[in-house]
Amino acid sequence: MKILYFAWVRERIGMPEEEIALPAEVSTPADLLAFLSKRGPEYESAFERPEIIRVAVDQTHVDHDMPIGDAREIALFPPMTGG
Amino acid sequence: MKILYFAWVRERIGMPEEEIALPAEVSTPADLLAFLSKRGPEYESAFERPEIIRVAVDQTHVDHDMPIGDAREIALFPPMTGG
Amino acid sequence: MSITVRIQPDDFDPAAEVAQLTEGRPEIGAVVTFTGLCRDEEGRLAALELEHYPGMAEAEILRIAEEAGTRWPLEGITVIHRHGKLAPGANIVLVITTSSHRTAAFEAAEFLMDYLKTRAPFWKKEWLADGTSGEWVEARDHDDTAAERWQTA
Amino acid sequence: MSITVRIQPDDFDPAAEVAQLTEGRPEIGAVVTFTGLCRDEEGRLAALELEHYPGMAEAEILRIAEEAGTRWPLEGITVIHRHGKLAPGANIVLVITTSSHRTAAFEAAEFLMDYLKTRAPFWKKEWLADGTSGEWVEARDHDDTAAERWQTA
Repeated sequence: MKILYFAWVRERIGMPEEEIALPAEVSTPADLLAFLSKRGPEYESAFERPEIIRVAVDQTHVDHDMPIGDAREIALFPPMTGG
Repeated sequence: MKILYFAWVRERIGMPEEEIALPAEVSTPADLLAFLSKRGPEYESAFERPEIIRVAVDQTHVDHDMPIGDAREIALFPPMTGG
Repeated sequence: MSITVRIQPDDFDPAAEVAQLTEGRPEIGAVVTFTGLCRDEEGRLAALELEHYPGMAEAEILRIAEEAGTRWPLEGITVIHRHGKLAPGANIVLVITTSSHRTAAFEAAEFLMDYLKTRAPFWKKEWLADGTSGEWVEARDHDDTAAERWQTA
Repeated sequence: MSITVRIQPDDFDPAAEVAQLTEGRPEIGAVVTFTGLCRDEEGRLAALELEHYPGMAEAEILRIAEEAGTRWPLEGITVIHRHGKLAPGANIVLVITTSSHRTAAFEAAEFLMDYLKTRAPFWKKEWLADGTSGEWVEARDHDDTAAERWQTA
């Protein structure tokens, strides 16, 4: 699965995207955030407040408890500040 | 007193302004409209629905029951449609 | 806050007016413009003729702009209203508001337009596509209702 | 209704974009533009750097614009959002709405801005006047509240 990071999530993790093989038990964004947080201190720091992280599955906003399904890409980022 | 007319009030009366000596009993716009309506059929037609006529005394909107005082000019016109 | 009010027969250039309000003003974060155009009413109209009350038109728009300045934190207001005979597609009115924040700029521009419609001494007469003069445009209740929403108790 | 959405590093020209939406369209009576500018925050900022999610940014703004088109009788919508490092005074975002009637144009422009602020995947980072990179701008509760007012039951 292609995982993308933006803004300070990207800065804390230290890269804009990566390919990660997700275990079968990761079926929602909440699962994904918990799984990634265990990959190391940079991930732990990026996702220390998982509730504020916004998630887009295949470029569409989703809630943390939605099924990921057979997504091509998942993006994780802070609340948006455009406009 | 200088009296000004605009839009269809001007068209019905047939002139944009005139000087009229107002009798002492004309002390409000309501009095003025009643007084003018008696000057002829063109005035009667212009002020047949006095309640919709707007009044400005010295270029400031006023209600029909406000005192005219020692105004320099009074304008009578239909509801505005600018913008 | 700077206020510019102009009543003129000539066309206006919104970009030039925005530049006038914003250049060298890095505290401005939001610019809202409203441009009102002459419609052809599905081909029915050849022109709108705008009559106004010289002197009072400027004074009343200035009063409305000053009122907006007391209600919202604005950096600048520009209002330009044309008069005379205007063809479909022509500019009629321009309102520009600038502020640090977008909500103030939006609300003030709407307020200005609502009050211009109901308090500025302008009247529109229709000229028809067949060359004859048509009716004076009637004031719409909708505009009074729009203006009333800004009234405070 | 025509919708134009562009995400670009380059500046935009509001007058040219308005002309694009209005020329030869005599049914349009109202044009509202919103321009968002980079503020200097009282001299504190040298620049704002705008990061975005390519692909999703365009798609999300298009979804927001289509939603606006279902809610209001609009003739056209243009949204242009810049990215990259922008100096104080620079344009950041442009929203234009056109309609027969002013209320639709105003409300749709406000709706578009409220949703752009809270749903379009852009992030702003501050660059300070001393040349160092500052903080990422934090989302404001105020913007969420502004967006929520458009939600229907």
